[in-house]
Amino acid sequence: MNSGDTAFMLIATAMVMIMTPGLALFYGGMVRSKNVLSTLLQSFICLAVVTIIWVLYGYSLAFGTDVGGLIGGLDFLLLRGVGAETMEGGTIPHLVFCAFQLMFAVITPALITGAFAERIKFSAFLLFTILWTTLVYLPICHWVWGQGWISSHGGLDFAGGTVIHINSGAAALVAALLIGKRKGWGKESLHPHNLPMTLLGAGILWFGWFGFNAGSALAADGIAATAFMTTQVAAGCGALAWLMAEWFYQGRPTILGAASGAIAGLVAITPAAGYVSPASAILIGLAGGMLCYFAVLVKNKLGYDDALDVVGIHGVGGLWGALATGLFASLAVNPGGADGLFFGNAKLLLIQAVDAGATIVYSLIMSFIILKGLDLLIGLRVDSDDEVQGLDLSQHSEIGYTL
Amino acid sequence: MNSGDTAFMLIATAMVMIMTPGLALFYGGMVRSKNVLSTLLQSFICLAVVTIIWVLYGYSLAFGTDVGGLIGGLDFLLLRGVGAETMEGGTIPHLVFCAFQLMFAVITPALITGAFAERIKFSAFLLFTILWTTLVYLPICHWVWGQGWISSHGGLDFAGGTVIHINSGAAALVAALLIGKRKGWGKESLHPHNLPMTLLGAGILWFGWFGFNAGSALAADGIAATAFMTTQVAAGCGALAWLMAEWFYQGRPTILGAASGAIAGLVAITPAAGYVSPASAILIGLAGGMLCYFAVLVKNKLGYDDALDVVGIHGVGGLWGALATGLFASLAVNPGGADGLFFGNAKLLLIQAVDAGATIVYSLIMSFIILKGLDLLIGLRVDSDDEVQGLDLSQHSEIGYTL
Amino acid sequence: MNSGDTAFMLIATAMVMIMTPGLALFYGGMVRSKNVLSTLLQSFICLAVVTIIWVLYGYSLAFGTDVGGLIGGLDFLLLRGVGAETMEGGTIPHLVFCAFQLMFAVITPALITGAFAERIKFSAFLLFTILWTTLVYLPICHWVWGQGWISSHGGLDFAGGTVIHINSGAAALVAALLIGKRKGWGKESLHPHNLPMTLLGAGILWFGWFGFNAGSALAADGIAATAFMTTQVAAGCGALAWLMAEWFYQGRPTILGAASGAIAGLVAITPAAGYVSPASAILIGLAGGMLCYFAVLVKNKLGYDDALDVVGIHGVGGLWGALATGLFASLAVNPGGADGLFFGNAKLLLIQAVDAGATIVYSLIMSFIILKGLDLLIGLRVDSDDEVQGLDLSQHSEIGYTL
Amino acid sequence: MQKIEAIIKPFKLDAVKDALREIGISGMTLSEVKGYGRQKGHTEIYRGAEYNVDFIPKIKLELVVNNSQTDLVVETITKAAYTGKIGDGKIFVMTVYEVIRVRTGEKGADAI
Amino acid sequence: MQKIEAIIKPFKLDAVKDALREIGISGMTLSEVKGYGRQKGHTEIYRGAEYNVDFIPKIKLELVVNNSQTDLVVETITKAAYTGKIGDGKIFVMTVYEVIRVRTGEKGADAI
Amino acid sequence: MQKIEAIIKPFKLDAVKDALREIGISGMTLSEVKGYGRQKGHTEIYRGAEYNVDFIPKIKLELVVNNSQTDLVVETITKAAYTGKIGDGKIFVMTVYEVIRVRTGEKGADAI
Ligand SMILES: Nc1ncnc2c1ncn2[C@@H]1O[C@H](COP(=O)(O)OP(=O)(O)O)[C@@H](O)[C@H]1O
Ligand SMILES: Nc1ncnc2c1ncn2[C@@H]1O[C@H](COP(=O)(O)OP(=O)(O)O)[C@@H](O)[C@H]1O
Ligand SMILES: Nc1ncnc2c1ncn2[C@@H]1O[C@H](COP(=O)(O)OP(=O)(O)O)[C@@H](O)[C@H]1O
Repeated sequence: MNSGDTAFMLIATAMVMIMTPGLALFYGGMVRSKNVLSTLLQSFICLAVVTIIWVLYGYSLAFGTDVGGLIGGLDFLLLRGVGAETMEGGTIPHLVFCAFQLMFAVITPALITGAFAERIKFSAFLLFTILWTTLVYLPICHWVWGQGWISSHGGLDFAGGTVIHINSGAAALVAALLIGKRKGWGKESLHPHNLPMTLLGAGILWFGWFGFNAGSALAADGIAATAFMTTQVAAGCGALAWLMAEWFYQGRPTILGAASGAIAGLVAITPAAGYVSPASAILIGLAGGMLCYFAVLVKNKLGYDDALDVVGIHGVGGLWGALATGLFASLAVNPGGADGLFFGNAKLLLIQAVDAGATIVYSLIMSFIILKGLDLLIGLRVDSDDEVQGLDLSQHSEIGYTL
Repeated sequence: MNSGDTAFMLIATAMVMIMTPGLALFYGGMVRSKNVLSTLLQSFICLAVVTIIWVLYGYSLAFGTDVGGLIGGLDFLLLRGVGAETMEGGTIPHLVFCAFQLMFAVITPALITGAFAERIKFSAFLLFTILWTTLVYLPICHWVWGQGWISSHGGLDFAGGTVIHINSGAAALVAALLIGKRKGWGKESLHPHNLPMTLLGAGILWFGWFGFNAGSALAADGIAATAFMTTQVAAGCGALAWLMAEWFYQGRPTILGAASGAIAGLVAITPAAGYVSPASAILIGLAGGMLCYFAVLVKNKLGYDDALDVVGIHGVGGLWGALATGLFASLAVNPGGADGLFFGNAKLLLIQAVDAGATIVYSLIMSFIILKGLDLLIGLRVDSDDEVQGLDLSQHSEIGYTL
Repeated sequence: MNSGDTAFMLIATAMVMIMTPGLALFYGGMVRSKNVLSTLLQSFICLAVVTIIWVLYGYSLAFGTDVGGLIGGLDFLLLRGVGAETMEGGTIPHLVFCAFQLMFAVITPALITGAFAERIKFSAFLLFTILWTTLVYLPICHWVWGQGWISSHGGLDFAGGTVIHINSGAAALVAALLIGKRKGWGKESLHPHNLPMTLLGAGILWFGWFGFNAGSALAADGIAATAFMTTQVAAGCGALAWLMAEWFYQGRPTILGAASGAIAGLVAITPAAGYVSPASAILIGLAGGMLCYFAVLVKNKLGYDDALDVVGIHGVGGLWGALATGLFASLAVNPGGADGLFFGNAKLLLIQAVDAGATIVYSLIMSFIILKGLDLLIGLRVDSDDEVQGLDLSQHSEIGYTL
Repeated sequence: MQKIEAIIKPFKLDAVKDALREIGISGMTLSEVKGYGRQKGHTEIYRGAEYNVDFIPKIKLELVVNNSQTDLVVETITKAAYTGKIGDGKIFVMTVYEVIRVRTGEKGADAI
Repeated sequence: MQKIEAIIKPFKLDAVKDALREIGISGMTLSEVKGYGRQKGHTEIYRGAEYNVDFIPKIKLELVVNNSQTDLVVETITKAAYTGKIGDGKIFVMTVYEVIRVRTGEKGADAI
Repeated sequence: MQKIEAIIKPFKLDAVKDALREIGISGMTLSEVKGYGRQKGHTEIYRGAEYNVDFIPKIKLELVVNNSQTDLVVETITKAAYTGKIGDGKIFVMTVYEVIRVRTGEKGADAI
């Protein structure tokens, strides 16, 4: 066991954990004040629900002995055999790896909540989270990181662009379409009730993302250093790109734009973080910020109500990141990676596209089945009066503020 | 010196430090808006007052050479001899241990402030904090962690269930009874003014608690890994248990319930964190969340005004944790610990009960003496007009918000 | 490479990063609600702008091969040659050092924003930040830390008292004088709109400052431990000193005072952190809190409108810290440092004064040139109607809250 | 001249404003108020304690108009604010003796 | 019909509401206002600067009632809002010409 | 007695309050309102979508005075609130039949 690596991974895990409350704030500030608590809770409770799933069977299905390239075995049920001793071939306790991966599993369904914010029933949301984590997240996580079929054919996903961002973006698209637009969409203003809260959330996410990306090196080494720097660079470039784009196209640079752009940049660099140089990260970040800005504009045109832009930021940003990894990855940066198109290897781009495509298709279909099923069984959406009153009172009998 | 362990403990110490501002927010969101600043300040200023005490004489009384099993000697006054060199038998600089322990001393009196929130004089609060830290915290800390009488008879308290939670819970009970109910209690609504702030506080506390519990291993090793994972599991289970209990009994799952349950789970796992398996942590967390939920309900029946439920959460949760350690501790998990009742050793449970009992009795009595004395000398409570106006204006000439 | 040191520095870097969002909140809570977003954004966007500068040419100008003691060479443009391998003579990857230093460069211009808050044009602010970072920060950073003329003559600046605090304080003075008072100054109340936000910011700053100061040891060792403890002590003492001073002079201890005092204490200890004992840190912190309190009072008398007291806290606190290092530094604490006046070496005090003086003069002059130039070219200040409406709407078409 | 005060449901504000604009009403003042009446309030739950909140968020519109317009305005608001459920609100009509426009000093009907 | 406007201390709201309910008043509208009068404001301190704030938080109640009820309502509020200290507030009585209930279109006394 | 309601620009509040104090007016109540009129609102932008906000923050002052004071008060407010730009606001004057001071039970002019 290496105490430096272990120290790093323990703290990195805590940093990824606080991303979920950070996300709660990021999203919470963007809804109307009558829905702030429900939005916060939908992220926060993932810390409870997914943790329990993970201990019971989640880690096992994701990282247990591979079964046909599709799913993990039952060897780690209740974390049996996952202990304080070092992992095979690693330098950190097995439990640290398990905890680190848990935090990824927690935040992924939390990301989706942005799509159906302000109108979903809490009961339906809870069941969705349980089913989606089990039937969508765990298999895809196994494919990519748990010796599943994707892991073995050479695709690169440093910190989860596919498993987390593309995956949640695809699910979000289905969710937004199935649950329908918020009442008042296009008529009333549905604008953010507390942008300082959103900025605080963005700050916490940015901070935690260092644990997410650099931590994905699983060691306090040079790869972690590279991932750390590229993360910072892409976040900054994403923020600036979005800000400048809206300054140019709409005449005003906004704070929500800067915060959204930072997240877009962070999403985009996620799969590439440990494989590209800081100079490449500039381009990945700038393009990430710009692409997501346009993706959000397009949504307003297309007219589906992805309330907090999960598709536009995580879906599109994640997809760009996956492909960008196929462009900018370089063996000079990380000998354990591969060269991308710009370094003479066109094949990587293809693999990246296939992996992303497979994830999208699987996630779209399974998310549709789960959400449709729940809608028929118990209904996804609160009734109209409850929506007008707000989810905080109608679902939780609480109000956010009494100032 | 081990740089990995030192790295881990330095960061863990910073993480415990930020728990106090986190607690400030957790509490601050729960009071009425006219008292938000006073509540925030009562936690925040502990970072100042207790730090100074600690350097002057606190660390010495807690960790100086033992005097009769009751208190430490004066060898470390002004931190003389506490330097950059490695501690005997340890792997980290002595000053790191000293700083880590300081953060525990800071948060303990801050926890108590929830009991007398919205009605205590700032001057009385300051004096109470100084006296209580000196006369209650330092001795008990010495007993348990500084070679005092409890440390030597085999009780287990991994990260401070007794010293911190049971202790502050007992003091809170005395404080709530002595200072009396808030004006308007049972008539007006005294509900939280800013639940997003409370959730943010809970998120920060959860994050910091990894430093608190895993850091109590004093090394970046397998025990820290175990403590980390059990912490996460118990927090999640506590949150879910409380949420489900109120959904069942009151028809609504609330966000304050989820946050409170997470804290209850964290409190419960604190003494057990490095001694039990993640599977046991599920039970400890679930029971912790449930027990604390009922303890809070009972308070509403009994009619004392422990404003922010320090007794119900820290007292009851801490007691449950101490006993649970006696049930679930296992040598298989931590060879440096002991087996609990469920692993064939009934004696541990008895020791745990005795230690908890001693702490409760000492804390109750001394807290009563201090608070009664202060009440007679300068009065604990602001006058009625000041209470109506709010402590922020009457004690601090400031207001929280001008939105 | 040392994995413990690397782990420590990676996390410390992330902690310094989150100081900038923390500063955003600290400042954001102090302005009127119509300017909260513009204030937040001015800090936040430094994370973008300065990061890009840093990668393009900033790191190179600061840390490239020295040219005449004044500036670094162009060897590290686009971070060429700054990679995952260990730095010469160090124990961490070169990129980690580069990232750590980047975070310092980010927060310095963000500090200045407090001086011209609530009235600067966003475009003027952006250009100022780019020019000031390039023409003021990078040279001074090179002088002190990059083998420039100050670095070689024996001055001590552990974590940036000169480079960051004195420097930004001097620039802030120029900015406040050049841009003029806020409309309504002295007539309307310009008081803080959200003090809980300010306290949260202070908490995050305090937390991050451990990365800032202890991280400046560049290793997880005893020096880091010393810096950690002195940081905590000075912060606590600063908070208490300011609180007590205003209690004594104005009859009320305030929360803004406690938060401001903590920052004052942190600023004061910054240059001294790894060179002085915790006992000395008590005096540095107490005096820091008191001096800054009086500096702010004096500002109210002198009548320039340094809106959020950058001069009073960072300028005065930083100057005090630089001189205090000349008083309290001790070879017994850090053999790599020097003895100060109180340990028999008067010369150090002189050197400290000279270094501080040079920084002040250079920063005053260059900041004046940049700001005056921008004022003539595009105007620094929004027009009067926009100022009345608030910068959030007039500059960004957004509002902070809809509660 | 008369002052019309209308207490309406908040989510009807846009509809009412648009309807008024269509009949040429271009001046009004609104405030956030809380109403108490036949419409039931709600229950809040905090740490196991339940609070009944009787007061319900409403919007109050104030419009000063010429007497000749009153009936049309009242009718317009009544229609636009209508949902048919309890709590749709009330309209009150009062006399105003004088109206002054600050900017010009105009008085009476000209100032509206 | 008459409109009664009462400016009261915020912490007296529950007492006033309960007293009104007892005499059968079941409709009213309240808003948060700031009052200026004999009652002294307070001083705020920020970074060493002191601000005097003259305006004091108050609650404004508005009730439209039949003329016959006015005296009783005024008396009830006066009693329930009373503390005897400066700043207890004021009650103003005005005439209302018409009342309309949005939900039913009812007018006059029926609509109250 | 008469009630004067003045809708003014928020940043003019201090000037108006001081002017009123100078002519001996020592009682008033204010509230935050939103106005709609000739003055243009503003545009907000969120994630690329633009919202037009018509309502503009205003302060509403309410003062009950003796009839003899009305003209002076109106004039004083008109002057102090004046900027000459659109949106300076309106003043409305209404009759009040009765005023009661809660603390003393005084009525009429004595209670103002
Ligand atoms: N007598 C009254 N005086 C003042 N406001 C009233 C009065 N009666 C009702 N209101 C206002 O009208 C709103 C709607 O009244 P309510 O009785 O709930 O329903 P409805 O309008 O359908 O009769 C109340 O919330 C309150 O704000
Ligand atoms: N002439 C007035 N017009 C409108 N409101 C008034 C007037 N005088 C007083 N008020 C309101 O009544 C409140 C109480 O008045 P104040 O003079 O402080 O005490 P008291 O009611 O005991 O005489 C004030 O805060 C203000 O809101
Ligand atoms: N007819 C009206 N009834 C009630 N309030 C009005 C009326 N007309 C204007 N107001 C109020 O007066 C404010 C100023 O009016 P506006 O037409 O913008 O400018 P001006 O006062 O210069 O004519 C509005 O924002 C609104 O609050």
